Amino acid sequence: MNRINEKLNKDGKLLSIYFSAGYPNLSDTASIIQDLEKNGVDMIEIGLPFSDPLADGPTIQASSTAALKNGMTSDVLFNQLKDIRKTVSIPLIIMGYFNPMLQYGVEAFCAKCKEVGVDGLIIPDLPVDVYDEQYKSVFKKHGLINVFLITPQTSKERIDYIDSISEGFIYMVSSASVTGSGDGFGDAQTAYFKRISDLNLKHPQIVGFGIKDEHSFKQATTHAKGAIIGSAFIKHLTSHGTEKISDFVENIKA
Amino acid sequence: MNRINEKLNKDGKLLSIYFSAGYPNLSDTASIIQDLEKNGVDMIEIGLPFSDPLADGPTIQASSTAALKNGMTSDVLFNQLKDIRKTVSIPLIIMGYFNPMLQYGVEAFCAKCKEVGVDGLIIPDLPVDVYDEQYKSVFKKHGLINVFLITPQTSKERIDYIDSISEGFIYMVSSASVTGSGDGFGDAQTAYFKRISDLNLKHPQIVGFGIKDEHSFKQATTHAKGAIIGSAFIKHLTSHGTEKISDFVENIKA
Amino acid sequence: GYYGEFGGAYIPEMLYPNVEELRLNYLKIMAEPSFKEAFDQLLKDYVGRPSPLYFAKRMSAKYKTKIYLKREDLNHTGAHKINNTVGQILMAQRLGKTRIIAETGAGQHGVATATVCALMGMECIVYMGEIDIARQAPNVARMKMLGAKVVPALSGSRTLKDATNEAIRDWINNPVDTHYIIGSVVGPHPYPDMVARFQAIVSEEIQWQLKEKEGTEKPTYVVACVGGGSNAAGAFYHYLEDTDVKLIAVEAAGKGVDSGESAATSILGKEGIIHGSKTLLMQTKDGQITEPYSISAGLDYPGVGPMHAHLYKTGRAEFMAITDDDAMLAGLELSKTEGIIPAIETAHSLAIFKYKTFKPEDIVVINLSGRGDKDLQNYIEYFDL
Amino acid sequence: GYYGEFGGAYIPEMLYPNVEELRLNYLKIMAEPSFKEAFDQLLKDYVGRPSPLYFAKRMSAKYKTKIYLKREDLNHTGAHKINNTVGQILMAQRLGKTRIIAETGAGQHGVATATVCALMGMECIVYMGEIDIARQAPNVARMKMLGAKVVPALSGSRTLKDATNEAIRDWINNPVDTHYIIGSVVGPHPYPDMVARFQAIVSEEIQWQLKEKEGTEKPTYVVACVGGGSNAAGAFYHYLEDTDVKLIAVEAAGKGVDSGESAATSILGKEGIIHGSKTLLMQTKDGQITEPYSISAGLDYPGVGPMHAHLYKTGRAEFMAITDDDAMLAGLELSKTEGIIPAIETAHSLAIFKYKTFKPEDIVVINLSGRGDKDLQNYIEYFDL
Repeated sequence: MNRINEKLNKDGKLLSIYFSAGYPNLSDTASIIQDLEKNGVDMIEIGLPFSDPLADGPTIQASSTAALKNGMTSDVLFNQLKDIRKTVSIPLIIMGYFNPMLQYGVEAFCAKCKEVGVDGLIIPDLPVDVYDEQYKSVFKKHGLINVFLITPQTSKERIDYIDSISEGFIYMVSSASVTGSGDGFGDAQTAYFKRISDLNLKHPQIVGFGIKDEHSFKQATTHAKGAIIGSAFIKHLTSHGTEKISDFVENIKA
Repeated sequence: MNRINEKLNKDGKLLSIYFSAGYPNLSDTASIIQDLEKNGVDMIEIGLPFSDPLADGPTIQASSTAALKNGMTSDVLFNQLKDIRKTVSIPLIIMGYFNPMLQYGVEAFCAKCKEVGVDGLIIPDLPVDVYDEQYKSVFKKHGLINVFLITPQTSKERIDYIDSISEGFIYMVSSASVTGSGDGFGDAQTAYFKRISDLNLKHPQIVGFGIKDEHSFKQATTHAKGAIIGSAFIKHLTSHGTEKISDFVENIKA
Repeated sequence: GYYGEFGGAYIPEMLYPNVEELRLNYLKIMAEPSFKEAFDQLLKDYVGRPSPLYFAKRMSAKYKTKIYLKREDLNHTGAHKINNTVGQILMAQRLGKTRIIAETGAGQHGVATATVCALMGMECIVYMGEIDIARQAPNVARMKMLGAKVVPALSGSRTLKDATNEAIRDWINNPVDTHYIIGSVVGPHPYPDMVARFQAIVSEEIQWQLKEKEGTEKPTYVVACVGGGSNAAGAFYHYLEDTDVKLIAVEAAGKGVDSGESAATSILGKEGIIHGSKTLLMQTKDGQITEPYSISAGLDYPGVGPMHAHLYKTGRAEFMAITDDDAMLAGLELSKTEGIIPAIETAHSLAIFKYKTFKPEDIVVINLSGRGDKDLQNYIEYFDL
Repeated sequence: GYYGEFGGAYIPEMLYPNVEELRLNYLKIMAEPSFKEAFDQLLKDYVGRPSPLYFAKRMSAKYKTKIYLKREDLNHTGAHKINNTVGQILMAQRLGKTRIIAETGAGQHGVATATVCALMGMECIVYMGEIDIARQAPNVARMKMLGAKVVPALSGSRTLKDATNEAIRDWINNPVDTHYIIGSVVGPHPYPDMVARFQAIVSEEIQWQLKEKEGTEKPTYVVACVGGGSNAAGAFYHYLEDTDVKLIAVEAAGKGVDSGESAATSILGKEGIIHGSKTLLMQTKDGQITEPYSISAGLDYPGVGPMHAHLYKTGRAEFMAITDDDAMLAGLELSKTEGIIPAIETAHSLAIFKYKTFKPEDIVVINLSGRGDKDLQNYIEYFDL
């Protein structure tokens, strides 16, 4: 069983953390992953940086740009992850845009993921129908779970379609907005979390976008299985470097 | 008999000088006229300055502009000339553009000319046919001779018309060019002087434009009754002031 | 050659052969089928005519009347000026001329002249005041791109009036091979009439375009700004005799008609002679021509065409004077309301709605004589954009 | 939504409802008689269509072939861009949108968008790279005159690509009330198809205009420059299936195709995803999109529309790459030879005569996509005018 599914099957709410691979320093990737697990994080999205991350906000884009400048590439990332499974057991997901994967070769990319122990992918600009038609078999062959997004504007019909094709969790975008914006969740968003929860989908939902502290994490996970924090963690890295990751995680899980 | 006709009836070639009234200093007008006569000049064109002298070259325009800045107006000029006939007996002609005369009132302007003893007018932008139809009687009433221009491009037919309407001399423009340009006369111009001379017109011709020294004066007057010097005299005034007018005239008549 | 008491050809004898040659030939040449064909073809394929007659929906709603804009701004080079230069370059060819001169103030007529000279492969010299050359650098560059020689006028106030003087001097010096393309309905006869005839295409099109849209050839009003007056001459032309159609000519009041800094020639001018024509002009009591002022470089001419002097004197057209400030605001208003940035000249015409109320059923045709790209720097500075 | 292997809609789920709404409705709306009528009316009365098909006599003589110029430079706002923005603003109205966003590089599409928003009284936000804002001050001023809000893109290289990213982010954040007016045949399906259909008026007109002039609807060649590719899409559209008509797409070689400073996307690009579409794009071997270079701000886009990627891949169109220097000289040549100062984008198309010889009986139609007024500063500096 894929580590993602194992984790989803357990009781309790899941805290997932996103960061850009190669940020703040090129060689920080593995140690950040290790520290996150050590501090009780349940799952990690490793951002593969891209020059034109159109679904990201300024914070993540800035960390991506810095990571690229540091020399991050798909090859460098796979090399940094090649021994990761010697020390880390929580699910690892690579989150990135499709073009770098396409250039690497989708099959080769998936094979590499499997080889280093990555469990899944989140590719914001690979639409579900294209995946369905062209890439599903490759992902399956390498045991990779592809994670799809839904938003408050996603229709019931499309949610069902996404649920049907999903194998891990559904990435529930808290609001139709790029990452890092917003300021806690309002009634509209919590109503949306509940509406989706009430659909009793086959796959659990993990909320992303807009979670930055204990309060918003609790709001997000009232109806969902977990939540992903990205921008807030990047900001923490920018301000405090890689030394005080424990402080950040403790503040969320307090 | 008008002083102009008297002068034209005499033997010998005539030297006529043009200058801008009120240049170099506002009050120089009368003394320049007196000096010119004293030094043997036969006739004088007194330039009434205009803001937009489109038939003049840069030298005369500059002296016009300076004269205007000095305060020259039609009224000022008539005032400066009011006693001129006490000391000066050669023909005096006012040369100027039509608009200032029009604003003064053509009738009033002509009356003033007669009053101060001006003998004729040269108005480059008053066409001969407009004069013929509208203003001839006013000029005649005040005993003023209006002088018309011909150029190398003027047709025989038009020369005859101009000759028929003229009462003094014909102002023969040496070349179709604004005043002050050119550098002595070439074959085309001397041929033109001869061609006009050979027409045996009723009225004598005086050449203007391009005469600046003894040589060009002689060229011009080989076939014509006289010549007018403008720009060269203005340049002399600009360089030497009003003190050495005798030098200038002597150089021409040498 | 006269419009009532105005017009004529008050020119030095040196210009007589040139002007006479033109006077004797222009109507004959314009009537030649081959000329008409060439002119029409160039207006269509090169200039981009017909220019649309555009119903300005939002402006109309705002001012509760029917406002149509005659889109001369869409012509090649961006204004009505090209209609005339296309006509004159064909005229010059048929007169056997090989060298073209022109004067320009803001540079629009210079560009339009340089354009047709490039088109025909003819030598082109444009006189432009030294001060205007510095102020209108983009249009100077356009003329140079087009292969024209731009000669600075260094005399007098070194602006349009002086550039005109220099062009006339050039013509005097080059009486045989050179045609002088005057840019407006000014100068000695036959220029005002010839230029008006070349610009008459504007009202000719308004007639059939309005017929298509409103079922009548006759607007209630035709409105145009007046510097020298060529765009107004074109817009008024076919309505001059038809007093059912009211004509409004809009002049530049600069900082106010009575401010001493104005170009409201008809209102402030007196009868006189400028550049070969008897007309209304701004002058001192001694008959010296004064330098006018307007924020619009295309309207600050001290004279006005003799046709317009006559329209003013007879009352056939209503003359309004619009200040810099009103014009700039009207330019901004049209930009925001209809998505059309007008030339500042044209913006004067658009400002009349502040002062004049029209009936809902009135059809008000405004000649949108030029686009505002050339004026952007002015707009930027004025509105601090 | 594909041209061969290119195209598609590689968009984040957040954009799915917006893009899907558009995809489901655009063909239906475009087919509505009331839409067609409104579109045609605005193209005629507001944009000034048809744009002339002008026989360039002196250029033709020089290059010993028949050269026609399709005069999109005469459109309102000075380029073909307005055809598309007029279409899209009508589309947005029918989709019930009240807020318009757009990206712009040199500012031409921004101006065309701000223009139609002013026309319709709709809110308009234009994203523009911070560097481009500084470089293209006049177009920024035009947009502000027109009432648009110009928002600087501060991320990445702070040029067109980043402005596009910002516009997409805005759309993600405003999925309900906002329509995104993309300026070229790029972006996720249905944009490339929709924009091409709005621009197709160009070749539709070429067909009947050429029929009038040459008795055939078919030129031997149609030539257009390609940045994103909208003007080429419009000029090629009705000839795509007709292989009698040869198509030439001209890309910007910048300082030379192999200089490392180029925007010859088709030649240098590899298949990939940019701004929602699978196409050819300039990228590192790791799939990071690289910053292209061209002296022409309208051609330095790292991708190309999927239609053009397909035309390149299949060989249906010949692709040529023209350097900065060749383009600038060709721009000057057209200015001096025909009196038309072209946009530097367009000048690339005109430079092909240096490298390609045509037969005397060939009919070569060049899409004169825009006028050069916006590029004057560049021309001035390049030629030291």
